[in-house]
Amino acid sequence: MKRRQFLHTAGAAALATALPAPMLRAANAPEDFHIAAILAFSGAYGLIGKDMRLGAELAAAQRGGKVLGKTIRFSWEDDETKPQPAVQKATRLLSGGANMIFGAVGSASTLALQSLATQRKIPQLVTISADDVITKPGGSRYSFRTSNTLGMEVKMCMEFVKLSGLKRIYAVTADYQATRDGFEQFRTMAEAAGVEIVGNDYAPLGNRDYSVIIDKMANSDADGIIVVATGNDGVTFVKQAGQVGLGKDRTIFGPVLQDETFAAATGDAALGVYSGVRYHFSTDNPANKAFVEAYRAANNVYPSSFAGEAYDGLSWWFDVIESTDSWDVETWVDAFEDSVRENSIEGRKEMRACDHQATQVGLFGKVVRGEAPLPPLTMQITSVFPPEALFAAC
Amino acid sequence: MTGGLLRCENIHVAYGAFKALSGITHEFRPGHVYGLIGPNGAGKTTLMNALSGHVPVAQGRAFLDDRDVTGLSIHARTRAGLGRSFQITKIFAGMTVLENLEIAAFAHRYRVQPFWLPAGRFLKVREAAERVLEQVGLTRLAHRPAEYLSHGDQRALEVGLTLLGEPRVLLLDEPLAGVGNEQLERAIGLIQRIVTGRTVLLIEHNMDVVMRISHEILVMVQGQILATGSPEQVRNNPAVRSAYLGEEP
Amino acid sequence: MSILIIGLSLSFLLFLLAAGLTLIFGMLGVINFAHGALYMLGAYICYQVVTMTGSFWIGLLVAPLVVALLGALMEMTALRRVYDRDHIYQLLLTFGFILVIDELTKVIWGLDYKQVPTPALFAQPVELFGSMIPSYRLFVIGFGAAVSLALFLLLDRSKWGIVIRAASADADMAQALGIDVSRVRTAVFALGAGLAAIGGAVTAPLVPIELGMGFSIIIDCFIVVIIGGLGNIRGAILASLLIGMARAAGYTYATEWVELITFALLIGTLMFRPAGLFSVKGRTA
Amino acid sequence: MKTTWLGTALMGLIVGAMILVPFVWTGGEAANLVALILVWALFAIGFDLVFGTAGMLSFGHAALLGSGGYALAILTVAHGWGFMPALGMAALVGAAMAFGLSIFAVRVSGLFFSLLTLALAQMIYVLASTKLRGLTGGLDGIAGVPRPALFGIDLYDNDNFYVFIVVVFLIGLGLMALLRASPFGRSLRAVQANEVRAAQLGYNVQRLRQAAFVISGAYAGVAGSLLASLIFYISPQMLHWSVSGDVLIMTVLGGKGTLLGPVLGVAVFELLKEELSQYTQYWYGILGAVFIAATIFLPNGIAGLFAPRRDRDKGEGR
Repeated sequence: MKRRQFLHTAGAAALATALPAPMLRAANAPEDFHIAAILAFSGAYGLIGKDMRLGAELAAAQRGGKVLGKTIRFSWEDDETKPQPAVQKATRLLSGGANMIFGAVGSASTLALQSLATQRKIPQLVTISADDVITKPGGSRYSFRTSNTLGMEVKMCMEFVKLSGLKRIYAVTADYQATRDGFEQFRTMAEAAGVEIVGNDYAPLGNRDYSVIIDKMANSDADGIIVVATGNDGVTFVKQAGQVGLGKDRTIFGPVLQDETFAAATGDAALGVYSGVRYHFSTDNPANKAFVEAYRAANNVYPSSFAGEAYDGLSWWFDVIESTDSWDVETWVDAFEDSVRENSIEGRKEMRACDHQATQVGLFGKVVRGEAPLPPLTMQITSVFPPEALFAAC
Repeated sequence: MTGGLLRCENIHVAYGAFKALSGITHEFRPGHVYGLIGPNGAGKTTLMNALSGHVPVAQGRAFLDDRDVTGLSIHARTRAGLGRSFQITKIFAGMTVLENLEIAAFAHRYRVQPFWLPAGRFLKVREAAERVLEQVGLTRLAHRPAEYLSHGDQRALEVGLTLLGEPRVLLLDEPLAGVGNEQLERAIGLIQRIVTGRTVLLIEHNMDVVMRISHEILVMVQGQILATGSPEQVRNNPAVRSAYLGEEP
Repeated sequence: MSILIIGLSLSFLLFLLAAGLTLIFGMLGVINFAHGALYMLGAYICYQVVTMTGSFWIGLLVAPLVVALLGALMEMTALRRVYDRDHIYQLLLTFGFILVIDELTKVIWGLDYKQVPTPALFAQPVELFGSMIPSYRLFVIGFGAAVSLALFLLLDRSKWGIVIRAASADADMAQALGIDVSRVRTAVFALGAGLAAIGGAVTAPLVPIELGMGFSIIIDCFIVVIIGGLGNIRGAILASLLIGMARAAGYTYATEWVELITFALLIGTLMFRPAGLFSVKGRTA
Repeated sequence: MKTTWLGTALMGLIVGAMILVPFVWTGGEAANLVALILVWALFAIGFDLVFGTAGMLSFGHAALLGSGGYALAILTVAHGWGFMPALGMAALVGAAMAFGLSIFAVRVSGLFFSLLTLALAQMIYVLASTKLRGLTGGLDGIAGVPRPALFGIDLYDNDNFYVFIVVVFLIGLGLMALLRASPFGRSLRAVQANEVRAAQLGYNVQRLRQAAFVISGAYAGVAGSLLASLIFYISPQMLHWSVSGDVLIMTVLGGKGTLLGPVLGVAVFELLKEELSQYTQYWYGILGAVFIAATIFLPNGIAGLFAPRRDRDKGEGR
């Protein structure tokens, strides 16, 4: 018993001394360009964070790992796709002198980080979250998005409907504010264009069974099916639709329904499905060719849209702050506000001062079989829509 | 302390199809100890449960000083003046003997439990608890955790908890079970003392003890009262003799 | 009519997901929060086998076996030590296992999404009552019915079932009768884990396989178990049918209310029949 | 379980030392972490009044935390209320939500209570993320939750806001200490120790449980408000059942039924997460292994280390 008592006492004492100790960890005053990269590295979105990291690290490596003469240092943090850890970890890094926030993946985390960035007057770069409210006129001065918005992707869907001559659309929409807004936007545009919406079902977010909805679609006279749902929900829908061959005589499409990553999760059912594409490695321009080559050399795979968008956004951002030759945050923000990137890997991008959203072309494509070294299911870009068609003036 | 007249009118209790009590009618008067005897399963504990509110009554009424208590909840019956101890010891483990008694005292004194002062500041409650502590002879064990008490002492604590509610009617379910011989006399003395001004119903298997301390005996068999009377009368009742000697396993 | 078929398939899928949870709860009194994680593991193992052998059916066989072994290991190394404590400690242990299993899955299979194609035998839809029904759904109905029947026979009719029920009703008494209670418990936990993996393997061709999938089903499983009556296999079957049919109707007429319909059923049950809609007093299987 | 006088003092010292760290180590980093710990600790000590003291395992406390957070966020952001009145209102909303849940939940006991609270809270989560999106902002949540303006001090500075949180925490802790030592607190312990006996002594068991749940709701409401204010943001994530699971784990890890145990549990939980995730990418699994080991070997949690021997020999199997 004595030994046990001793162990208990020792344990208690160790605890007493250990508790405050980690908090006293010295913060090494950073003599570098420190990026608080708050992404998802676990759970369903973990692969997005992983790919973004590869793209971002390449963007840094390609400029010798330095910006403004200082080493670029990333702190990669997993937010578990939840706002509280995102803010907590970002706060720690900002207290340690981080120069900017990169992230997050989920829109809720991104919005939470946006509040923090505004409060701390620290720039935030978003290259994935597509929720329209992230960049709105009169929004945060310190947040920028270089990637697509859901709104522009919905517009692409409408352009696609017109191009392919679809007349009657059945919709399935994730029951979530951003996607509901997306569907409403689509409905308004469709009505204006004389396209009939023959049905719409709001499926719960994270829905795992679409069979009843698919049955309703199959029994309708719709010639097109729009899926206003992202990630898992979209994949699940397409997979289950494939089991009744819904796509045989109807065109399935959606704003962010498929890319190589999601197609790999869907399987052959994805073949022939159309989707908006945020970035694609097949885009034919010198900047992209160089990026794809470097990325493949480093990682032995084609870059996903997550990797491409992360690379593109960060490269642009680095170039802009390099050009200011200043360590003043306000100078960076002012410079980025009117920045135009002629040679982005996705073509020309232009940052709008009014809402901090980069205007850009929109890619639309369909899933086809790929020959090695392409992935077995790959996107074939079928349309490229100009920015004028996708962005309303703000 | 006045009153304490308990009246049962035709009480029935059923567990599904099984009739645990069928038609119990009796009047229990203050100052008397009533011994409930009968074979296992006769319905003695069920009668106590019906009176204290632990099992629902299918039919019939119970009155405490002419107040109908049949529909009341357990705690409301306690407040109406009905105290109860249990066959299986129910004390508050993890607390000392004194704390146990204080909890009982607080329950009796406050409808809304005070939350603005530490419990130790209520001196009147402490005094009340200490009085009962002495009454049940546990003073020397006051600060012992209740679960470490001997069986006999735990039975005494049970009775003490019940006493702090200042009940007019006391239902004691085998308060002497498992009490060693050396403590038995003390326990009997306790029961004989507390009956003053109260009505006591007692379930006890030790026939010598029941016969000694009861003023009236109720013999229960199969959910009914087979016979009542003074210990002497009951002892000589032929029906009881046959029920007991013939059927007792 | 097609709604009935789809409703049935929803029901049996739900039952396959929840059966293991019900079993472990009913027989061991343990709320296994790691049930979702074991389900996910079943799907991943099925994927692995399909990738290696090309056969879904081998996957459906292997996944439960592997996960049952893992379940036995969990029971023997950890759970067994806390049976004599409050339920909360068992619950906490299984909570810890969620994290460990999730991490293992991530280490072994990485972050990428995986997929299992619909088995060729059931890849083509069939026309029933004027609707195209995925034949895999019909398989789910048949398979679910078979598993529920097997479980019923095993627990209610077989000698083994009597032993399990004796051990769960009164461990001391069972021990005295010569039943090795601790082995029975290990076996029950392994069986429950295996059932979770069957759920995962059967679901694999229907959804993307990813690291969050375990988390998403656990509430559904709880709902089935509560409505069915805690630990009651027959109740779980009926509850699955009730929820499955209600959901099928919900998807048909009011899709966006489907989740709330389920909760309404649940809360109604708990309010008016807290022991479960289909509980039979004194029966655990 | 009771800790010894010395054990309580030692635990108090540890908590005190933790609270002092950010005053020594300024700059916002330590302040933010300890603030987070204190806010969660406030939530946990409120939770433990229901769980450790009254003996009811609530699996719906996320709903109370979240409703408090939303009350503050909605009142300040959408209706222009001041912070302090909104904080008071959040406590009331938390309590009212608890009262609402309790109407349903105290009808059942034991495991059913856990499951019913889980189900009700999860329904509130679903409602807040979908049907009530007009009020709650749906899954996107509400950004820009403010901090109080007091005496002209800039509470947007984490070091200053930290002082505010310490004050609220100490008030909450003091009140809880009083509550637990009061006849009311004792009556709750009596209900947990022996429900039948407590009722027989004249306690209205249901009413007492309801009262504990409501008080716990007020604590959760305040904690939720402070959490939303600390991270400037609230989303339905705060209502998710995994939050109820987290607070349960923290409380058991720290030692249920003790005043300071839950505080230590929260601290260890958050620090483990924070530290492990910086050193290894496998932190998630290691955390799980730690829980498993702690559950097996520390039945009375961390507070058990400070308890007299007889109390710690075995987990309190109820």
